[in-house]
Amino acid sequence: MTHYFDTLIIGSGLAGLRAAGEAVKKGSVAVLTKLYPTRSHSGAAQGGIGAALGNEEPDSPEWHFYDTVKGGDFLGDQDAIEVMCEDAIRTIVELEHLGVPFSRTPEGKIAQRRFGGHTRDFGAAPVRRACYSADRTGHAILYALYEQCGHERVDFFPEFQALDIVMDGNRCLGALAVNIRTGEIHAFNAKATLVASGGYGRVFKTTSNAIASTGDCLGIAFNKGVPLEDMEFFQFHPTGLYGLGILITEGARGEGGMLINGKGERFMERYAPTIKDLAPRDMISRAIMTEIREGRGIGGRDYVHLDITGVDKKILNERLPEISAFCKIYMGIDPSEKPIPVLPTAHYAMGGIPTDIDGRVSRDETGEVVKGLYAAGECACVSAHGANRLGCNSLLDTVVFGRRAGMAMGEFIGSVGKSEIKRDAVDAVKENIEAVINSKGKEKAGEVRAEFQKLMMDKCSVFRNEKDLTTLIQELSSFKERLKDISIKDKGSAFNTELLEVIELGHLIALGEVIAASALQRKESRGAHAREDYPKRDDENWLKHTFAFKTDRGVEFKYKPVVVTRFKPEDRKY
Amino acid sequence: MEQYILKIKRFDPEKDRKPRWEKFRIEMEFTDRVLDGFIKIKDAIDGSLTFRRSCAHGICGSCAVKINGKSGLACQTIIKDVPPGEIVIEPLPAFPVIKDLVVDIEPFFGKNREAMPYLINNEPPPELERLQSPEEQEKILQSITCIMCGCCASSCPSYWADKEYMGPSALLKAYRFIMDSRDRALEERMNSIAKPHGLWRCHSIYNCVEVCPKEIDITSHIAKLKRLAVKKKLSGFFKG
Amino acid sequence: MKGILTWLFQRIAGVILISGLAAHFTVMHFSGSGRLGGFSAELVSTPCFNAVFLASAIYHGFYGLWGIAVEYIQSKNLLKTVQALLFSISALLLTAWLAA
Amino acid sequence: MRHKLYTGSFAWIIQRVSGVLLALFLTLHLYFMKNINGPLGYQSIAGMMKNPLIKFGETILLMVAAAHTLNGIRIVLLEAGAPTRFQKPLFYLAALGIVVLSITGAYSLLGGRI
Repeated sequence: MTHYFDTLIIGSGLAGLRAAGEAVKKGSVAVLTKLYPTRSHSGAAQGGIGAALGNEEPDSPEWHFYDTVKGGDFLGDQDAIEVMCEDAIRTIVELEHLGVPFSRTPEGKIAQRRFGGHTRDFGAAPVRRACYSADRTGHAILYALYEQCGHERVDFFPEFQALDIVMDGNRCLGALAVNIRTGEIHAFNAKATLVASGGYGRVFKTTSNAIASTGDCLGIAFNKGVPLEDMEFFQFHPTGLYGLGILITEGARGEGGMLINGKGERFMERYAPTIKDLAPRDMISRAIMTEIREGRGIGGRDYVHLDITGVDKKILNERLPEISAFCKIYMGIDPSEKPIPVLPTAHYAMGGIPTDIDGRVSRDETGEVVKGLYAAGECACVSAHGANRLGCNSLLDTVVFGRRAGMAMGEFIGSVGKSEIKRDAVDAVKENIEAVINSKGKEKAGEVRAEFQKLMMDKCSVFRNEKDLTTLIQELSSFKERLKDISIKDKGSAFNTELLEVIELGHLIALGEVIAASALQRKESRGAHAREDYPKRDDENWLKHTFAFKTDRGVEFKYKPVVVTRFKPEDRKY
Repeated sequence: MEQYILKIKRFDPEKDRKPRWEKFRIEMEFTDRVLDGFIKIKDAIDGSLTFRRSCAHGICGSCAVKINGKSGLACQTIIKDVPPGEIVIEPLPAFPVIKDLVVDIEPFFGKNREAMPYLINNEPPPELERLQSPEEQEKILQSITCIMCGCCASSCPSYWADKEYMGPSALLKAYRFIMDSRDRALEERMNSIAKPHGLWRCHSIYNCVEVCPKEIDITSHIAKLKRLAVKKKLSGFFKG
Repeated sequence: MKGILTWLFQRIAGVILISGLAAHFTVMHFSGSGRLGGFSAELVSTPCFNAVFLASAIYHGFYGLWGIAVEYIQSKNLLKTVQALLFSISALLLTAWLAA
Repeated sequence: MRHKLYTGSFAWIIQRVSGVLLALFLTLHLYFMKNINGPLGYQSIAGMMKNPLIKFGETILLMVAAAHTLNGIRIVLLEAGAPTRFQKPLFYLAALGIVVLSITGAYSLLGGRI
């Protein structure tokens, strides 16, 4: 089936929905999602969305700007960060007017709480900046945006999985997607296409990400010659539920929780004396791993405790009900009485499809744009987060840059004619599917995936070194072979999730390779990228963005300078 | 590791004329989720087993199925909480089955849209946020946690019988906006729910409350709407 | 807004029936003297009591059946027919009794 | 496998079934009472009432009416704002009431007087 729309949006998380709400003012909009819009992993965001409203104590967008730059270890592009932090207040007010049920102060204003790395007076002390709706902030915003979109006549295509982004030279024509329910391939012609497909935490074994977070569109774009920026930077959230990786929000520490090692010490006092347990995530994750490596895990084992027993029960019930429920359901622990066992969990990709501040996708390191292709949200890299994202900045990123991309697309569609996807693009996708269905190989997708994820976790997570990364890259090439050798049992066309999982696995392995190669070439430690063999940050050689390109010779790199406007790189101490 | 038997009701629209039962023997940890069982089966035994899943920790609402006769999230049902023996898994009742455990959830979403699920306030917005006291927010606090998994509707006898009944989640959605102090569309919303296939088909059976994975007290929210409707009607009478 | 008053009357009729039935049963069946507590045979047989009691019973019963019909009958035409039938029977019963 | 039967749905089934039975009885009752002077005649009806089978039927009727009434009160209370945590206790209370009423009623109808 063939569709024609002015704007096509792949992904229905916060970025996609916010863009849809904007683009629909200028033309027809289709939103594709491989789940249902309300099932997006944006809904799992717990802690908050950052904005210097100053509702609880004095705050300023400038401090927010500084914190974000410093939190990102000075790799973030400061023009983008400034846009994000300056626009934050307007964004929150707009969301509130759309109906987001933010938690309130006694005067009825939006309540705010402390979050990692957010400080007043340029690092003096933690500040209350995260606006929240208990510990379901993402869920609250996702529903408000979805419901408004439904109201605005955006056309939703739930359970449509994108299989290809169609390019004609330097112009994007739209995308091909499979209607999961029937197996039919649909061609979506669009003047402007937004990739808002979210993260790819599933490259790692332990992750807070959804099973659906497989980075399909990044894999597709990379195949189409679009570079991927800063892929070595993958954030590990310090407090994932031990064994499961389920996120325990930073808000738990914002409300007074603290991390405790096997000796009963509040060890963050040693690593970040000023803001302790509210240090940025990369630092805390490294601190936890260091404690465990040096034998100070709980009982000498591989986890530490997040202790929120000191937090008032009333506050737990009001502001952290969801995580209390997780702990009870999955660990059998009442967090008001017992500490929670936690371990860093793969959480957020700072890297992704390079874009400018209006979501236009860059074709190369010079900033040349791909006509009609846009990206926003976790899959994009505007580089507002640099080498490490601060908590509660991701929701802000999605809404701010989602809106900007929506506006840019609204303008762009007036300047171009209808696109027409050619028949052979559809045939190529069908051939790929046939190849998977007809494969007589002996590998099972589940086994390959599990081994791949474990390998990535072992060799390329919180700490990295040359030896591990080199082995990893070698082993990954064998995974590409094994991928071709996977056969599936389900040969049908209706709801063939087995087939789609193989396709997703292909993207995951491709992304794993880019992550590993990017990590190997960056010979310094910055933000979430910690090299044991290069433990220092090296601004002289590495204050630049990595652009990974797919070539016949494998992944190759080019570099783009970091935009530094206001804050010169300085030592990152808390 | 313990052996468990998952007895799953399967249906392949391209092969089967009617659903069939299949038993899978798998090793599971005491602390595993039922969803982990599905994934184990799909990865190691039968890749064609089809089910929805995404977040795996009870926030996305994808994996609702009937487990031992009770609608619930597969990712939030821990093996140790299920009585020992066979675990019987079926697709959610009340929805047409597409394949295996996947049901057509589209009508369910459609019914939610009947309740006009978006904030309506045409007054000029203030420069900053609209104020809302914590007490005012308290009223909607439970209702905003709904994840639209469909467990409530699928276990409601009224919903089973009446194909046009809006169902518990749509009524809860209406409640969420009616009780929001910022909303200004009480009249329209009341019209959208106070109708033969709306509010009055709730008979306070409480099945929705029994199964709601978010532990929302749905029935009492609906009862509040009934009382509000009566109050509004009667006050309308007395005003003329 | 539809169905608010009919729904409310169902509850009110129910409550009337409870007290009415209590009187009916106690006086007619349980009390040999035709008097028990505050109820008396005279009260129970006044035309007003009878009319309210009868109307409530018929309303409560037939509204209940009407509701069941709404839930279980999928066909719009059949539903209309059944509802018309229920309405006619209840109207017939009520008029026949009130006329006497 | 059918859906698990919770207290609430059990109560609802009782309410439905008893409601239909009562509506049926009401219609027949009103019809026969109206035609009491007709072909059947008062005497034959009065005679019929002494039949033990009819006595038994009346006892059943009493039980059905008691069930419908007491559970009806429960529903009215809950819809009027009684908290959800009372829904099961209220049902147990109603069930107790049904049993008590049935026993006393049966004793009075089948045996002597209270």
